[in-house]
Amino acid sequence: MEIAFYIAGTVALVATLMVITRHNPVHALLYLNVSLLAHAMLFYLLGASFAALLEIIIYAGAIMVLFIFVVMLLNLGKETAEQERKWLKPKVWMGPTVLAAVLFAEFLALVLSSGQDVYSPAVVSPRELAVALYHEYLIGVELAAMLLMAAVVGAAHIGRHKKLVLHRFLQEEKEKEEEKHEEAVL
Amino acid sequence: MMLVLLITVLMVGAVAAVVAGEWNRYLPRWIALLASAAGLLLVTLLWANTSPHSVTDGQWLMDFRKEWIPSFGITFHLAVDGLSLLLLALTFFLGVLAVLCSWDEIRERTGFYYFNLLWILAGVAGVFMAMDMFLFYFFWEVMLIPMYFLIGIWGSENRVYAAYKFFIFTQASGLLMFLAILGLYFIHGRDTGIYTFGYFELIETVIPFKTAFWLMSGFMIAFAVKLPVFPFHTWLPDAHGEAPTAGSLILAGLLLKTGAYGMLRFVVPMFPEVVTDVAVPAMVLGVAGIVYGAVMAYSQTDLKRLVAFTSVSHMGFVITGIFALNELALQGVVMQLVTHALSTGALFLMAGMIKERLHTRDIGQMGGLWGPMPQMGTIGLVFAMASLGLPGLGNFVAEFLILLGVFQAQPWITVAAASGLIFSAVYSLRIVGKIFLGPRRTMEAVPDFSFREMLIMAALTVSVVWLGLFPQPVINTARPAITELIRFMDVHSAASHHQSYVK
Amino acid sequence: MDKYLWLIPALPLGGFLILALAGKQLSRSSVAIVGAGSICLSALVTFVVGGAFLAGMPANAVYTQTLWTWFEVGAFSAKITLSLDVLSLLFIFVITFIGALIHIYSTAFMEADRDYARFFASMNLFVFSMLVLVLADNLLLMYLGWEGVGLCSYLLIGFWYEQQANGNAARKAFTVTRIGDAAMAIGLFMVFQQAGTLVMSDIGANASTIWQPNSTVVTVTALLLLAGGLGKSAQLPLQTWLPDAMAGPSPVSALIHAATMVTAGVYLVARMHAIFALSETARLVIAVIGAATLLLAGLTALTQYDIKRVLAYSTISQIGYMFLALGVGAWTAAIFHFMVHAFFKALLFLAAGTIIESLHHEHNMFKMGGLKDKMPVVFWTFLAGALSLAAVPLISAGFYSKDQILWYSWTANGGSPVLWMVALSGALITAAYTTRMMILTFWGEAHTPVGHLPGRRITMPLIVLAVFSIFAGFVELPHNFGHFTLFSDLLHPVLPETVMRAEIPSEWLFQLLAALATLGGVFLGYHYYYQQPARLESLRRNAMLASLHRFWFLGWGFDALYDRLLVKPFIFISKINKSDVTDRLYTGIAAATGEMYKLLSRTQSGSLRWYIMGLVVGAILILGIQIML
Amino acid sequence: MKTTVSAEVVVLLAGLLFALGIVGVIIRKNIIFMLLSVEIMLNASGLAFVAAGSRWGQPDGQVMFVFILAMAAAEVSIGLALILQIYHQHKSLDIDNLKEMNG
Repeated sequence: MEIAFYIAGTVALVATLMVITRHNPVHALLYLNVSLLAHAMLFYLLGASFAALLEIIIYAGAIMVLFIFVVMLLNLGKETAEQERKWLKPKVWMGPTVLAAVLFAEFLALVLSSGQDVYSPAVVSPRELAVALYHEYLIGVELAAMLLMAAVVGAAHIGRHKKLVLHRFLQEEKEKEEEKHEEAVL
Repeated sequence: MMLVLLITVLMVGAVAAVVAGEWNRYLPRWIALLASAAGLLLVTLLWANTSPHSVTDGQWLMDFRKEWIPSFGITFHLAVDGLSLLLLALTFFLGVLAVLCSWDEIRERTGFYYFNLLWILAGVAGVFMAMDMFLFYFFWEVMLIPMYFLIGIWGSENRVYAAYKFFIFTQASGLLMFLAILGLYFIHGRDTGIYTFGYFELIETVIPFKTAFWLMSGFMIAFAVKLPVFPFHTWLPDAHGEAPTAGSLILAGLLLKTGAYGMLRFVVPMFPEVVTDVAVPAMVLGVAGIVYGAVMAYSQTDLKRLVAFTSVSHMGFVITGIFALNELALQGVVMQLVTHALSTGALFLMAGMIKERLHTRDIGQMGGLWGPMPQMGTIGLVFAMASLGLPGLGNFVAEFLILLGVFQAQPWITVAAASGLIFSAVYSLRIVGKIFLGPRRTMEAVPDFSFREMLIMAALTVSVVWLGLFPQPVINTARPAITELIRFMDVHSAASHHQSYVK
Repeated sequence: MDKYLWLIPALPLGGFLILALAGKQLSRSSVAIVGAGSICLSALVTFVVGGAFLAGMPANAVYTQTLWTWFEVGAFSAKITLSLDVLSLLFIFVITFIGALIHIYSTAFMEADRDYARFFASMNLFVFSMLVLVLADNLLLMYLGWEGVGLCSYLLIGFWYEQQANGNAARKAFTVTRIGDAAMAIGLFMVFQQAGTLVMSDIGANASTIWQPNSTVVTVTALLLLAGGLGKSAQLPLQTWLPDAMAGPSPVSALIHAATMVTAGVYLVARMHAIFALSETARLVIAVIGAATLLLAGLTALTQYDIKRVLAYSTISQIGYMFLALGVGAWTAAIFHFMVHAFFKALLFLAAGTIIESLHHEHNMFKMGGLKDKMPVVFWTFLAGALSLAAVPLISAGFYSKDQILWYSWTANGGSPVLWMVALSGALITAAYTTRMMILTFWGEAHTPVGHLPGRRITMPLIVLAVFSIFAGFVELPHNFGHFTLFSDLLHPVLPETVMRAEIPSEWLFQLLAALATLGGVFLGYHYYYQQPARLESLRRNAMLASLHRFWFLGWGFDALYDRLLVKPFIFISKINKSDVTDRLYTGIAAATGEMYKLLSRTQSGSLRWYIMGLVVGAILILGIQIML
Repeated sequence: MKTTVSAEVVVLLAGLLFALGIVGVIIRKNIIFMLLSVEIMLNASGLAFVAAGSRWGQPDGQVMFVFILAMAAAEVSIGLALILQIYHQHKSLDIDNLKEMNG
């Protein structure tokens, strides 16, 4: 079944490559979804069936939906794509790509310097996972819960529609400007 | 318990002053006067109870010890010997004068002002008594922040710059000292297994020479900045020049003395070998300070900066004397600490009084003030003469003993230091000449001393004359501490000789 | 009676304290009574104590009185101890007696002054300090008096402080003497290091065991002590302050800058003669300095216009004689000349002060003249002083003292013909400028009208001093006639006999030559200033002589030299560095920090992608390091 | 269905994905794309964790993945909210326009 692993890996890679090269946000999102599904496949093949499940439900399902909502909400379509096309010139992406390649090369060197290690992945059942989560990592879970709570509250707060909020210094300046403007009008 | 009381009376007074300041502008100064006077009374009692005979038989007069943070070996350990006692007496004496001289000068935020003033005094008193390195460092920092406020809030035009400069110099050097304290702590802990900040344990630590050199440098830099020794002196003129009168008085009279005290109490006994090794360079720095400070003083036109540079010059004598490492010089150093506080303090007070009258510190705009103010002229002359070391006034005894002691250690350095006698005459007479002699420059009405000012100056004058003619009580009080120090040094140098012989 | 010794300095001190603390409240007459009375009482006590001391001379010829221990540290101990022996008795006699006369004079002289009380307070403090100086039993207490008189000299030179020049003169006097004092302080340290004590009698008694004769150490010690004396006594090269010190009131010049303080150097050398006796080099230096000073100052006096400056230079010159005597080992001769000089020079200053006061503060001698008949008392007393100064043979005290010095400058062990030649020409010059001064002031036409005439409180001291100026010389007569040695016999318990050379020429010849020199000098002055003034004019026209005159007039250019060499560079260095060059180091560090902040803050561009780039580069570096390792 | 994989391959795959994510973050101007690339990087590290967990047969790898997931959720929700606000205030999602926090 190694072949399935390589296929899933290739899919993940290709999809990811597409994500970062698309101009249209929606296309990119869809590719990302593909990539995530490929990840789920990889997880499954590595014996982490529960992780695969979470990947599909939460990542590919919930989080991506959030993205799509935002894209729709902001009405990002052709204009954005146009802008991105203008931007994505070889001159722009060449440098970072080389840099990332160097980083990867170093990583490669490091990984390959340790000897070959072929193994067959052990299946870790959800039960074991649950025991670990709620036993050793209980505090981590609690903290994660708090984090999510904070995220919900924060998102709700930030996402509220409100007037332009300025720092008080800037505000004073602005008031002055307004006054000037009023005077000019008068 | 008495020792704790000395600090608490100031701290309680400080808090009471800031609280009372919320209701009434005039209440804080009375509270401050009461607190500092109570402290002075306590010290006098302490001194009176230790008659000269009891002083001679042991170094330590009083001791208070309580666990503070036992897990790190930190104790709340206060102790007093003759040296500390003298400096404590000086602290409270100048404290009372500082309150008195701020009486009318400070009109804004009086509560907070007197809080800072008393807090500094508490810090200084703590520094003179602490026998635990951690506690010492604690008090060392306690002095710092209120002084920063004192300069930064109630100073004159350029106060913020001066306050920052003061703060950064002292803080940076203080951190070096803290590193050295920690180094000592860990070395002692590693060697003996007992982790403690206690002074009496740490001075027994045997440290390899190279490490000892670096640790001593940490201490030395902190104390040298405070003293100040020649290349580290540049914060002083700014801080002195910009601080309010009481601030200058306390800076010159007390804060500088903590540096010298630190050297005598910590540097010399803890690193005897290194100290003997670096004695000559240190003395050369001291002489450089004497000459440089005097030359700088001559060129200044701002009266307070001028006096500040004379402090640099006088403190050069102190460092030279400390590193001469003999009884004569060390006794001279103790005398110099006391008398310099009085004479320079008086000159700062006078600068403040003149500023109140003429609204300037520029000596170019003074002149001929003897006519309208003969009393101030006379007193000013007395302290200018004290500053140039006229026999019969306290400073002479100090400088003479220092030079005499240094001569026994390093004759050529004495010759160079004696040039300070000439330079000090040059700048002191310039002060007198520019302020009191010559034609009048301003036609403003300048009233002579008020009763309060007369009281302050009379107290200082009497003290400085008394010290000049009857210095023996001071010398006797400091003697046990000094002889003990000398004995300690002798034992150590003998031991190290022995060591090298064995090698 | 000896136990009242402490009263002698205590009385002036009491006077000072009363006047300093309550001077403003006292009336003028009570100020005068306190001020002059304290000194007169002190003089009285001196007579009584001195008489008792001489009558019942103790075995060791010293009476000491310890008042309290000043300070004591380890091996060092300084006590406030007064010690009376013949030498100090002579000094305190001169100080209190002449001091009392001058104080009486001052009560009238300073009557119109605003700061009457301040004047007497300073004068009393001076007398106190001077008494401490000579009565001190150890060098440190002496140093106290030494600096104390310096302070009083400063205060009194700058007495009229509103004129800038007076303040500057005062400062100069203090600073220049302070240079000597600093050297003397080092000398004190050396003495203590070698002798282990500063008590003078102990040092004197043990000197020969402490020091090797003619060793470097003893020479250096002696020279350092001498430096202090040179400063106070205005000898070469520290003589420049004394002429300027004439800015003070005339009684001050009489008391401090003629009779007492300026001879402190003589006292010091005489007192420490045990050390100086051990070093031939030091004695030679003293003799040479004395000889050079007497010649140089005499020539300068010849050219001055200001009557007080003439007297000032003549003081320097006469003290030069004393130093010459000390240098050749004629200890008693120096002290003898000191005493005589104190009388006649105080007299001359007081008389000059009276003249100046009467002529409405006219100092220039060329604007005086014709006062012979208008001020007879002043004339006759001034004449008595002048005779003594010029050392007119037989009838003046100055002759006996100066002749002795001339004689010893050849014949004493340290003497030499060269020194004698210099001293002899000095005598000629002295007589010449004295005659010049007399003629210009008292003969000729009156250039300035005379104001008020002096009262009795002024004339009485003048007359007393005039009597002493004439007759004080008879306490010691030369060996060849009279051979009356009361004075030196009196001093011999303290000061050693003068050691003479093996072969000495006849003393008569010397006296004749000395008398001829004096008379020659008088004739020169008489010739050029009275008989043939036109010849003087022709001399003036000679360019070389005129420039020489200018050079002498300016005190041989010492002031200018020191100004260029020491004062100007010092002021230059100090002004140029007013804002403290070491501060640059710290402001430099601060500025460098600021620059670094600016540099680093540029990386904070706000561009998120830039930051991520930084992250990646960082990661590459870290991994790279890992690979390398 | 026993699979055998070589540990290096999995880790390299994760590294490659991570590098792609970095490239994405750096080269894109649009904040949404950047956020997407961050998700890629998170996933890549998740993959590494899971692989490591399976290599040793221990649940810790998956536990970490769960935590990453939680964090990603939180981050995305806040991030998207911020994007909304930024768009409202600046009418643009160009990251280069948002340089107000420069030193």
